[in-house]
Amino acid sequence: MGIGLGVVFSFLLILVAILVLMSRAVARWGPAEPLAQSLTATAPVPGADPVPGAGHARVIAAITAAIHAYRRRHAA
Amino acid sequence: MGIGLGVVFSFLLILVAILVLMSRAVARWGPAEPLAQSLTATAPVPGADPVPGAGHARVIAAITAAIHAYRRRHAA
Amino acid sequence: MGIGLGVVFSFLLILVAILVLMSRAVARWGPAEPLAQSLTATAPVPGADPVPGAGHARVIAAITAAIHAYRRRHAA
Amino acid sequence: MESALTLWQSTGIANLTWRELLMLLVGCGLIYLAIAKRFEPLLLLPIGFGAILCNIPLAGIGGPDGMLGMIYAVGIETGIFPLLIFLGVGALTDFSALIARPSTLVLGAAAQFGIFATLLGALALNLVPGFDFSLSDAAAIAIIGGADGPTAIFLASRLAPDLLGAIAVAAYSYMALVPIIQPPIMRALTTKAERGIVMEQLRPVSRLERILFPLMLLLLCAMLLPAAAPLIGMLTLGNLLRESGVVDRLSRSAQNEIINVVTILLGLAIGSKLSGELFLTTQTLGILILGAFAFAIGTGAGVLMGKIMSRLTGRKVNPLIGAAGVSAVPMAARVVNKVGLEENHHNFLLMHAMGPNVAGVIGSAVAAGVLIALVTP
Amino acid sequence: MESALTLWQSTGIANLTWRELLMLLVGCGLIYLAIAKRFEPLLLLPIGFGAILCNIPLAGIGGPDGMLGMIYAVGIETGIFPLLIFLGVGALTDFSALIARPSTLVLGAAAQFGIFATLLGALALNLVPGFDFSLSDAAAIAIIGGADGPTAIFLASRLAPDLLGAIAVAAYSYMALVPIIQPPIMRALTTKAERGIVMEQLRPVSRLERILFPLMLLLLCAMLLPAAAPLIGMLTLGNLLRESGVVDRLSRSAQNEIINVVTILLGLAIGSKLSGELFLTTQTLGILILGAFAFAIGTGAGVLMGKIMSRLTGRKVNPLIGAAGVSAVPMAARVVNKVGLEENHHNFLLMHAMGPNVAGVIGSAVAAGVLIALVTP
Amino acid sequence: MESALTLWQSTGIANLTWRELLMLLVGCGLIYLAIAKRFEPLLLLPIGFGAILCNIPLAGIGGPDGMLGMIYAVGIETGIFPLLIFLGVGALTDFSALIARPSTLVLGAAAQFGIFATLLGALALNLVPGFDFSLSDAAAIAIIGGADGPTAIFLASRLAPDLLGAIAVAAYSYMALVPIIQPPIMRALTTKAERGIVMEQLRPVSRLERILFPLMLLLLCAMLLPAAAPLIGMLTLGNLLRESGVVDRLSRSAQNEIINVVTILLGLAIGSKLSGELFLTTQTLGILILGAFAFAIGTGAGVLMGKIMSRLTGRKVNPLIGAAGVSAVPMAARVVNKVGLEENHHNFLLMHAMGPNVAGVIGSAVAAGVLIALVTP
Ligand code: NA
Ligand code: NA
Ligand code: NA
Repeated sequence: MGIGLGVVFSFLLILVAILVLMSRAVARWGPAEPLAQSLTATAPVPGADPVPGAGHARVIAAITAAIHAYRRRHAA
Repeated sequence: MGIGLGVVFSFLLILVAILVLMSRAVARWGPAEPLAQSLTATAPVPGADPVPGAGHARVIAAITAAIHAYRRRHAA
Repeated sequence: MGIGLGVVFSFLLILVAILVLMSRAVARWGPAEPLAQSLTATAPVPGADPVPGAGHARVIAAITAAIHAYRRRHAA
Repeated sequence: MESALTLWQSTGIANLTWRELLMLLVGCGLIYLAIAKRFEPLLLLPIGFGAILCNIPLAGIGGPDGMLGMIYAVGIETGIFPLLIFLGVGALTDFSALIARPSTLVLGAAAQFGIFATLLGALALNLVPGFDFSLSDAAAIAIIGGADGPTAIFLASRLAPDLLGAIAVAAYSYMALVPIIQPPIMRALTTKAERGIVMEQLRPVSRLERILFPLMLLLLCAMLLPAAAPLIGMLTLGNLLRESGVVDRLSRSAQNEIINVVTILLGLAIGSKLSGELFLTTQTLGILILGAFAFAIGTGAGVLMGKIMSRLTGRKVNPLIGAAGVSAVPMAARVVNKVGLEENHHNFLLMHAMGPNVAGVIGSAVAAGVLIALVTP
Repeated sequence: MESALTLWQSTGIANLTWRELLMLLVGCGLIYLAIAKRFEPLLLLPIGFGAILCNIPLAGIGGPDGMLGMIYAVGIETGIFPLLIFLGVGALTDFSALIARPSTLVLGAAAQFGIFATLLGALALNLVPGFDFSLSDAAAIAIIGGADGPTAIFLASRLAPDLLGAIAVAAYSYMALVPIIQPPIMRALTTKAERGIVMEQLRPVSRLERILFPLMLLLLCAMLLPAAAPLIGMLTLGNLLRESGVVDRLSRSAQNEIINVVTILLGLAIGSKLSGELFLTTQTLGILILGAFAFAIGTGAGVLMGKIMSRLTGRKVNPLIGAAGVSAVPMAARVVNKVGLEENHHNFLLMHAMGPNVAGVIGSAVAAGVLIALVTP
Repeated sequence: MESALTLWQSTGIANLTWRELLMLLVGCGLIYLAIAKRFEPLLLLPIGFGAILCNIPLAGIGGPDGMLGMIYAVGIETGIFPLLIFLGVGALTDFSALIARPSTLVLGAAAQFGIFATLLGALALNLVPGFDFSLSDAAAIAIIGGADGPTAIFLASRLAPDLLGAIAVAAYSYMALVPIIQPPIMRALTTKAERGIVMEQLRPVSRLERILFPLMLLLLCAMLLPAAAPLIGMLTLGNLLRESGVVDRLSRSAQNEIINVVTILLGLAIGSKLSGELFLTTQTLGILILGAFAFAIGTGAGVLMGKIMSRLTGRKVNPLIGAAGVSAVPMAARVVNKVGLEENHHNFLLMHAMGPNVAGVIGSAVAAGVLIALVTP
C-alpha cells in the first residue's frame, strides 16, 4: 500500500513540476495571446459565465427563449 | 395455430388488466401532476399541437422561418 | 503501367459517354424541373452562394449572429 | 493478346450470370420504388443497393470475406442490429394512446391472426410442387403478417436465414403498400354508419403511468414469454429511456445515431441474402404471395375485432381503428384516419388509431416470441 | 394436456429461481434510484435494465450467445467501452483550473489514499469467514474509492470480471451519494475558520498551455507508468481533440455520439455480470461496505491534505476543496461549493474545487495503473 | 532494494528503446503539424496520437491484445473503416460540376498517371541497395499519387499492411502540402495566357441526373472493374443517400456520425502500424520520396491534359483545372482558384475545378481497382 500511494504521489508531484515549468516556458517563449478570453471561452463551469454587453445579452435572451419554445414544440 | 394466437391473446389481455390496475393505482396513490400538460407534451402526433399564446406564436413563427432559411443556406 | 493507365482512361471515357447520353435522355424524357434551383440548392461550394432578398438576408444575418453568440456561450 | 484476354476475363461482363443480371435489376427496382414511389425508403434503398453490391460478379462483397458478408455476420446473425432498431423504435414511440385506452391491445392481438393463418398457409403451400417450407421457414414467412420490419428480420435471421432476403423485401414492400392494400378491405367489412362513429377524446396520461408501462410490459414478458424477451426488452428499454426524463442524451442517441447508423448497415447486410441462388426461386414467389395474404388477413381480423368491440361498447369504438392493429406505424394509423375522414370530414381517428397501432408492434413481437418458442424445441 | 404442460414449462414463472426473482427486484431498485432519486441515471438506468434482462428465466440474454453476453465480450472484456468513455470524459473536461494551480494535484493524490486503504481492508476482510478475496479482487474493489466509474469498470474487467457487476453498482451508487457521504466528513475535519477561507481568483490559462497539458501528461505516463497508458492515453486524446481547436467535429463526436452510444451498451453489458450467482453473495455485501469505507477515507484524506496545504500556504487554500479530490466530477466540486457557501454566502469555491476534482480523475487513473502493475506479475 | 528495482523495471524509461523514442518524437511531430500547421488535422492528429500510444514501452497498446491492435483488426484489416469513410465522402460530395461537364473526367484520369509512374519508380528503386519492394508493395506505395486518403489506406491494408503506417502518413502529409507542391508545377507548365482563360458558366444539373449518376457509375464499375466495386460502391451509396432526397436522416448520419467516429478510430489504428520496426526503415524514406514524386507527376499530367483539352476546345478550358484532377478535395480545387486569381482578379475557377477534383476521387478509386486486379492473381 505504501508503495502504491507513494507512486501516485510521486507521479503527481512530478506532474506539478512539469506543469509549473511548462507554464513558465509558455509565458516566456509562447505566442502573445488575448488571455482574457481564453479561460472563459472554454470554462463550462456554471457561475463563471462572462457578462457580455447588456444590449447584446437581451437580444440573445429573447432569441434563446424563442428557440427553446420552438424546440420544445417540435422536438418531442 | 390455435395455441399461438391463444397465447398472443392471453398475453395482451393480461396486459390490459395490468394497465387498468396500474392506471387506477397511479390515480389513487401516485403524485398529483399537472395532467393537462402530460399528454400534449409527449404526443408527437400531428393535429395534436397545442396552441400557444398568439403573440408568442408569431415571434416563434418568424424566428422559425429565419432559422430554416439559415439552415438551408448553411447545411447542404 | 500502360495497361493500368489505359484501363483507367477507358473506364472514365466510357463514363463520359454514359453521362452525356444520360443527360440527353433526362433532358428529353425526364420530368420538367425548376432547374434554376437545383444546382444552387446542393452546391456547398463557397462563392456559389445565392443571394436571397436583401431584407430577408438582413434578418437572417442578425439572427445568425445571435445564434452563434448563443451557441458559443452554451456549447463549450 | 493473352494479356487482353486476361483483362477481359477480369471484367464483370465476362462473368455475369443471368441470375446476377436479374438481381441487379431487382436491386435497381427496389431503389426505384424507394426513391420514386417512396416505398419505405429508409430500408428499401439500402436493401436495393445491397442487392446490387452483392451481385457484382467476382467482387464477392456478400461473401464471408466481403464487406456485406462480414456486416451480416456481426449484425444480423447475432441479432444485434434488429434489436438496436427496436431500441430506437421504443425511444421514438409514444404509448400514451395505448395507456389511455388499454382495450385497444385486443385489436393489436386480433391483427396477429394474419401471422398464424399464414403459418398454416405456408405449410399448405407445400402441397404445391416446387414448395418445400419447413416449420421454421413457415414461421419466418408468417411474421411478414406482423407488418413490422425489425421483428421480421430478427425472426427470419433466427429461423430461416436463407429466406431472410425475400422476407425482408416482402415485409417492407407490403408495409409501403398499406395505403393500397388496407382501404378496400376496411370498406368491405364495415358499414357506412360504423365508419362514421365518432370516438371520445382520450384521457390524459400521467408521466408515472408512462414510466411504469414499459416496466410492466417487460416483467409480464419475463414471466410469461421469455422467448420474446430480447425484442420486448429492447423496445421497453428504448421507451423507458424516452419516458424516464432523466437520460435525455441516451434517448436522443437511440432515436438518432443508433437507429440511423444501424439502418444503413442493416439494409446493406440484408443484400448479402439477395443473391440469385437464394432469391430467384419459386419459394420467393410463394413468400410474396403469402405476405400479401398475411397482410390482408391481419387487416380483416383487426377490423372484425373492431366491430365486436364496437358492439360490446355500444358503438363507442369505430371499427376502422382495428385495421391499425397490424402495426406498420404510423402509416396504418394514417390510413385509418383517411378512410374515416372520407365518411365524416370532422372525424379525426388518428389519435384513436395510435393505440391499436402501437399495440400491433407489441403484438407482433409477442407473436414472434410464440413462434420461436413453438419452433425451437 | 401434455401440450398445456409444455406451454407452462416454457413460461418464465415456471422456471423462476429465487435468485432471479431477487435480481429482478435489484434491477427495479436500481431503476427506481436512477429515475426517482436521480442516482447517476445515465449509467444506473441501463445497468438496472441489464440486470432485469439477464435474469429473465430461459432467455439467456446475459449468456455467451445472448445479446448482453456478446456486447460484454466485445466491449468490456476487451476494455474498449470504458476507454471510449474516458475519451469522451477527456473531451468534456476543462483542465484550466488544474493548469492554473498545479499544486491541487497533490489533493487529487491524497484522495487516492482511500483506494489503498481499501485494498488492505479487503485483504483484512478475508479473516472474516465467508470472504475470500484474492489480491486481484481486492485491487478491483479498492478502485471504488477512486470515485470514477469508467476507471473502476476498466480495472474490474481486467482483474476481477466476476465482481464487475457489484463493483460497478457500488461505484456509481456511491458517486451518487457524494452529497450525503461527504459533507459530514468535511465538517468534522475542518474548523469554521478554515471553511470560510476565501481563495484568490485563478489566473487565466493560455490556449497553448491547454494544448500542451494532455501531451505532457501522456508522455509522463509513458515514461513512468506504462500500465496506466490506456486510461491516461484516451483521457488525454479526448482532451487534445477538445483543446487543439482544429478537429471540432471529432471533439463533438467524442463528447456526444461516442459517449452516449457506449454508455447505453456499457450499462446493459454490466447487467450480464449481475446474475444471481455472481451478485447475491456475501462478497457483494463486503464490496458495498468496503466501497463506502473507501469513499469516506478518500474524502477525509483529501480534506486533511487540504488542511496541510492551507497551513503551508498561509491560509490561502480552503481545505474543503481537498474533498473534491476523490473525482466524482462535477458532483464533488459542487458539494464543496455548497458546504463553503454555508459558512460564507459570498465564497464561491466551485472553480477552485475543479482543480482537485479533475486531478482526482488523473489520480485514480494513475492508481489504477499502479494496481495493474502491482497485481499482474 | 529489490522492490525498488522491480518498480524501476516497470517504468517506461527503463525499457525505452531508441526506436520507440524516435517514434514518440515522430508522433509529436505529426501532432505539431496537425495543430500548428493545420496539416489535415482530422487524420494526422489521431495518427500522431496513435503513434505515441503504440510506442509506449511495455504497454503493448498496438499489439494484438492492445486496444489499437484490436481496432486495427476489426476496422482496417477487414477494410470496413476506409469504406465507411468513403460512404461519408460520397454523402458529402456534390458531383454536379462533373455531371454538367463530363469531359473533366479525362482530367481526373490523366492525373492518375502519377500513380502508375510511381509504380514503376518503386520497382526501379529496388535497384538501389536497401530497397526491396514487392509488386504489391510498389502498388500500395503508388496509390499515394491518388491523393486520396481512404483509398490509399484501403489499398495498403490489402496489399502491404506493413507499409500502411508510412503510406498513410505520406498520403495525408502530401495532401496537406498541395498548396505548396502544386503551384510551381502549374505555373511552369502553363503560359500566362492559358492561366487567364475564363470558362463558361456551368449549366444547372437536374435532380434526376444527380440521382442517376451514382447508379450509372456503380453499374459501369460492376460491369468493367469489379475489383473497384467496394470503393466505388460505398462512394456511390453515400452519394445516392445524399441526392435521393428521401433518406435525409441516413445521409446526415453518413456525413457526420459515421465519418467522425470512424475517423478517430481509423487514425488511432493506423498508429498500430507506426512501430519503430515498421516505420524507421529505409523503405519509409523511399515511400516519402516516391510519394512526393507521385504527387508532382500527377499534377503535371493533369495540367498537360488540361492544355490538350484547352487546344481541342479552342481555349474554352483553362488548363489549370487539370491540376485538381489529383483529388485532394477540396484543397486542390482551391489551389487552382488561387493560382487562377493571380492572373485575373475576376476569374473564379473554383466551380470549374470541382469537376476534375471529384473526377480525381473516382479516378483513384478506379486506379486502386486496377492495381488490385493486376497484383492479386
Ligand atoms: Na404487428
Ligand atoms: Na479519483
Ligand atoms: Na485521385
